[in-house]
Amino acid sequence: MTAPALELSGLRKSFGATQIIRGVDLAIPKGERHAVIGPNGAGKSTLFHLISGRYQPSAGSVRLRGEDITGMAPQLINRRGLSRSFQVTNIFPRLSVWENVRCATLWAMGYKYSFWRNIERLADARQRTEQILGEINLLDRWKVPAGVLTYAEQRALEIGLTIAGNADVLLLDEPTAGMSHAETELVVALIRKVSENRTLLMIEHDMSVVFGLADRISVLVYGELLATDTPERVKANAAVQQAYLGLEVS
Amino acid sequence: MLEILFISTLNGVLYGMLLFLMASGLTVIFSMMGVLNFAHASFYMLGAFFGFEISRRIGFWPGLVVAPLLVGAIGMAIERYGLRRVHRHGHVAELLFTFGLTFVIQEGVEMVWGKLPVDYRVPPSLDFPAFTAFSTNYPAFKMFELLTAIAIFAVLLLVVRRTRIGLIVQAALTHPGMVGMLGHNVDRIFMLVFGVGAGLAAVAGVIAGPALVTQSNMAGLLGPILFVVVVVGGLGSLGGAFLASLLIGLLQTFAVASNASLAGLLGPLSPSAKQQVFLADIWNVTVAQVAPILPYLLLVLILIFRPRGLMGRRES
Amino acid sequence: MKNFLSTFGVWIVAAIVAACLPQLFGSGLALTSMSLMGMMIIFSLSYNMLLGQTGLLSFGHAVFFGLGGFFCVHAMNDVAAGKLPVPLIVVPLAGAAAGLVFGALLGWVSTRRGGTAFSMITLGIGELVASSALILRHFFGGEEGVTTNRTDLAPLFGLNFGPQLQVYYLIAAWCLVSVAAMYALTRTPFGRICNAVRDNPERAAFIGYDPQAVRFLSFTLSGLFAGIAGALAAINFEIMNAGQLGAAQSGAVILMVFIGGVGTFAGPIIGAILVTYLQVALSDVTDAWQLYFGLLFIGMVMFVPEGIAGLLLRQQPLLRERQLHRVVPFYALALLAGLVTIAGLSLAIEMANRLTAHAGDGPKMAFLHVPLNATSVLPWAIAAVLLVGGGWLFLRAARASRNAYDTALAASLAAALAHRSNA
Amino acid sequence: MTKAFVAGALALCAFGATVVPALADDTIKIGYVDPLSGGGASIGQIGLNQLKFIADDVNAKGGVIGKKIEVIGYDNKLSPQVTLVQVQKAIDEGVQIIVQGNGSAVGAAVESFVAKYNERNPGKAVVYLNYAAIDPSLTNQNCSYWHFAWDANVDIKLEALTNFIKSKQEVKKVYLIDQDYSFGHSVADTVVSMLKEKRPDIQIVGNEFHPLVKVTDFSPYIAKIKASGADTVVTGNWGQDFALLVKAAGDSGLKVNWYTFYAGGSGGPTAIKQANLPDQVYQLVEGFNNIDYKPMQDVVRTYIARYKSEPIYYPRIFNMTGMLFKAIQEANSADPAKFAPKLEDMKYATFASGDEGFMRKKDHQFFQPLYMSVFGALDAAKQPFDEEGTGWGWKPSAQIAVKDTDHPTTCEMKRPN
Repeated sequence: MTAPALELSGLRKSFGATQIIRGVDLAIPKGERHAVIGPNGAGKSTLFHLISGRYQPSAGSVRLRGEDITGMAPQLINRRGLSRSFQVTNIFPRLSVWENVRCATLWAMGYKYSFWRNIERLADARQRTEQILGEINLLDRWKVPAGVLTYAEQRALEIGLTIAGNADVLLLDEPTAGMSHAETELVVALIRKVSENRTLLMIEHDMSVVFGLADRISVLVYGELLATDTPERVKANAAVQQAYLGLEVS
Repeated sequence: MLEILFISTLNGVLYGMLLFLMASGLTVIFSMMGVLNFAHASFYMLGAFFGFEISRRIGFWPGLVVAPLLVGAIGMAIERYGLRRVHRHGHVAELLFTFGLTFVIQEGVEMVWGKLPVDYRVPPSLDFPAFTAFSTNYPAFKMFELLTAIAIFAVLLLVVRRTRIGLIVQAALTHPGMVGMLGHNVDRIFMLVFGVGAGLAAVAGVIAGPALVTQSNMAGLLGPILFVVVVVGGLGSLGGAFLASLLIGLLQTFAVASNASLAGLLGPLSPSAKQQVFLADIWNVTVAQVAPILPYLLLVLILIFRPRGLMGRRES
Repeated sequence: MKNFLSTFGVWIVAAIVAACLPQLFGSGLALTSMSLMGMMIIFSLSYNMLLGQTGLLSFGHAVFFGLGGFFCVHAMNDVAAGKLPVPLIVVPLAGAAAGLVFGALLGWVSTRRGGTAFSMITLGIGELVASSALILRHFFGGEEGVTTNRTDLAPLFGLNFGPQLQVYYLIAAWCLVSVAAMYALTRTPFGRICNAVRDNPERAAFIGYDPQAVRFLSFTLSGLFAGIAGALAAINFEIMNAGQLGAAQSGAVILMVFIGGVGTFAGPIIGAILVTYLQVALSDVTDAWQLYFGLLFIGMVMFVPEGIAGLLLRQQPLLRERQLHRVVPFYALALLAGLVTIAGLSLAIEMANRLTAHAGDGPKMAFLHVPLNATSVLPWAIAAVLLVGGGWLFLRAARASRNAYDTALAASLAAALAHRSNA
Repeated sequence: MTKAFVAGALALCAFGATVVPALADDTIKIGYVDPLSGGGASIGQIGLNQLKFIADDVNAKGGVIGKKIEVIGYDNKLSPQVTLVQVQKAIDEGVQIIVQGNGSAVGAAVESFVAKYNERNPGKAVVYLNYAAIDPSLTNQNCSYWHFAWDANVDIKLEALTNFIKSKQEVKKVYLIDQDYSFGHSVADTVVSMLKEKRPDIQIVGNEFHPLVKVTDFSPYIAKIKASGADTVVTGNWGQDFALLVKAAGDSGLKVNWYTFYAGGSGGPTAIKQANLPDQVYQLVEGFNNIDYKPMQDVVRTYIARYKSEPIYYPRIFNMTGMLFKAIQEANSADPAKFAPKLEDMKYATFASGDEGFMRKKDHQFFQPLYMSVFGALDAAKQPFDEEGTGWGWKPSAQIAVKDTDHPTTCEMKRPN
């Protein structure tokens, strides 16, 4: 049997005396679209930070396709094929849209720190950049500095940066947050398209998005996984309803 | 042995407090506005010259009050009409603005007071030895310096910890932006902070002027030692700056007292002088010789191994 | 052919201009100044690799300039002493190597962090190296520094590089090569990633790049070019001393880069030329030049923070859409008013200077060759009127220029849109 | 209103452009290359003032060989590199006599530049007159035909100093404290070796170096001097490093004799007075105001009356210009190639006392009587000049005859054919 694409075991994180993540076990098989839901402050973003290397776990381990990546630096994890987006837009504001995406393609294309190649002559990077700009619908904005894009455009660029490196495990942190209904639909279609043949782990608040996209759903409450199951069963799970609805109402 | 220990400690503390006196204003500005104020030493110099001018007309004590107020007012004016404009272009621009200011202030001082040192004297009321230890005199003026430094530290600490303004400023330290949203006039706070910082520099100038040399190049000669104090202490920490001043004072004083060198330490292992003619210099340097540059070494080491500084709460 | 020209045309033109300059400015001073500008162009571009490209504010960049120079001087002396057949023209490689090695060494220490921590580490390292240079007297030659004689090296094609003209060509050649190399570097994957790290180091890590490694590489390469600049200084002056790696030199390069403009490749070049010119010329006109320098600098930071190159760049869309005529009269007016203000200001400064710093020379003086008496009221009144009137006019003209610029820009954008829809 | 003034300003500019400064061939241009701005200017400006003072005086009397003397200041910001640019500028403007003094680094740069320039540009000789750079290398291994030095170099000064100490039996324990750079090291090394030879009974109880202008608090150094039991301190310190050193000594009550070279530099007298160390600080100089020699004192009075705010001057600049003008007259030419030979071996009655000195041909070093002076309260009748308004002044302690300043040179001078 092949190892899961992503496997968390006994993952914990505390800041001082406060425990934010209290022992998370989760295995995501290759090719699955997996959503993490949960109330505000449940620790969803912290969980992403632990997986992607932004924070060091206090205990437990993270495995990527069976390889232990616990506590590795973000760039090392990224080079192993795990890419993530951010809840708060995190792009290169003074670079043009084109350069933003192209930069994100470079490492995976093998250009690394190359300081002897003319970047304009790298046909493969150009094609890949064009393709991604097409996918995220920003082709006609390629010249504009990323800092002056509209919010929705920046969110699209954020996804573009995440997928540009061709990682096979994608972590998307609230990709549709703050978007109008129409914009959300576009993004969902985009996510559906880019996550084909990839493993996707996403945090999402919009339940229609979650139930429309996810193969399985995990519910994170107070740093613990309450349930991990198919959308239908999670919907029916009493504990989830209790915790979730209780919190939502109060 | 005891004598060296005692005298070195005492000298170290005195020097450390002089450093804190000079650096306190810089700490205040650096911590609260994030501005690397290169003109700090220039305000210090202005303080010394204003103090000199007032002390020879009216007296030292009025100078100690009036000169810092004047320099503080100049500082506020500079913040209001210059620095504030530059603020939105970022910290590099602010820093370069203060850098340009140093030229202007120096040239201005040269025009008014000339380029030669002025005869800025210790006030007669403090011109006597306070006590004698191991047949070395300790002048009363140095004790006054020490007490002023401690008083400034205490007052600043009280203001920051106990008053409303202090609380706002402290909040601005960790959550800049938030304070503005809460309806406080951040502009006015910054202007005040810059004025206070400049005024503190002037206090140091008024007091250090008679003890050191009051001359139009005194700002330049001070060098970046005060930045060392602020960074080693930790950004945003008055206590850290205080501690760093003491540490640097003691480090330097004890280093001067030592005659150790690599050659002396390793003795027979030394490479033959002929073989290693370039290394010979390193080999024979004594700790005392390099004492005044040790703070810079400390700065580099601290930033590598503990970038928060001694007592800082966040990375600079 | 067209492709070739569009790639190399600029460089060919630059080479021709550099070759012809001595025909226009042939005096000894002009040649020395242009040589100085050549090395400073390399130095400030190398600094902009840090500040402009990678977002690293270093306070100790002169360390590499100085070390490059010292290694070059020693290399020259060794080559001359050993009668080695190494021509002078390749000796700057010694400086480059020194800059590279020390860039790597000190970069390893200082680039672990960006931001203020980096700045402060470079400040500390700068002080340490400058102080050590006085202590390590054998290598750095103590206070006098190390001297050399460039004509002692083997001549190349009959050139012994004694005359300043030959040195100028040597420096110009190295300058062109270095500028081209640094320009090429901005157009590589590494160059782009430097920009990414400047904008957002954290995000750079999440696209696979180690920000620390990027900073380190940038620092090291920038050390290499600073080393070349220092080596050229050593060849030009035939002397190297500890002052060259001190804070003054580090400060000068920050000024050049900032005045020229951090955001563009051409900015540091403009800054290097302008500041070097001012350094050479201003002290002849007035000995209060530091005051003017400080005021110029404050003015630049306050009113033109994007630097001269940035200011020019802003006119580009107007130029392209032929809207420049809308703003030029306002610019001319502002310039005129500015000059009047400066005249008033400097008249006041010079008279004050005469009465204070030069009291021994008496109150009779000349300003712009006009004789006057600094103690009489009239020149002071004129100065005040020029200053206040010019200043008032300047502020108005500046505001009008800004408005005119905005309208013209809007017009250009509209024109550009119209072109596109037509096409 | 504004328009009128704009027009006025324009008219002024236009007027200025038409008045081209009259270029006259009948002047002898002296290019003074020293710091005229920034920190170093406090000393650089004094030399320029003095040269202008001398030039005005000479011009009033009709100039030299019928030509007026024109002194042009070039600001070198105390940097050797800037100096070379300024020397180039001066040469472009027709200067063939370069005067420089402050900083041995600058001196070395000028000396080597002028030598190379003359070699590479035959027929346009430029001469470098050095009034203050005293590193021995300038007149030893790096000596040049085109360089003349009027200040006694470090070796000569120390020869004189140790000859003076030789006779002072009360000196038993000597402490050396110097700035950590080549000048400081020359002072320390030479004093140690010369004393060993001349007064082997003297103990060197300390030999300290501290970084150049980096020390703010000298108390720890004073504590060390005190602990060593020294009765005499020899220091080459100047500027702030000297002032802070004696102030710290005064504060802690250290009672020793100080032998110095630059205590009289700007700020030094003020510091000694503030430290209250009367008759304890000695300075080795080639002349000072209170030497009882009327011609010198008359000139000094006129000078001080003109430069009230900076009444300091260098006697050696009077020697230098006096000898320069004499050489020009003897050669009847202002061309350095012609008058330089006249300077060699020239004998000259020194400005400070009228006693004779000479320019040694072998290394172009001027030898002159030196004086040990001591700083303290003055005898108003005989000693009219105080320093920096302190009420104290330099008083004679001893004259060191020319023969006691003799020091051999290793110079092997390349002479033009």
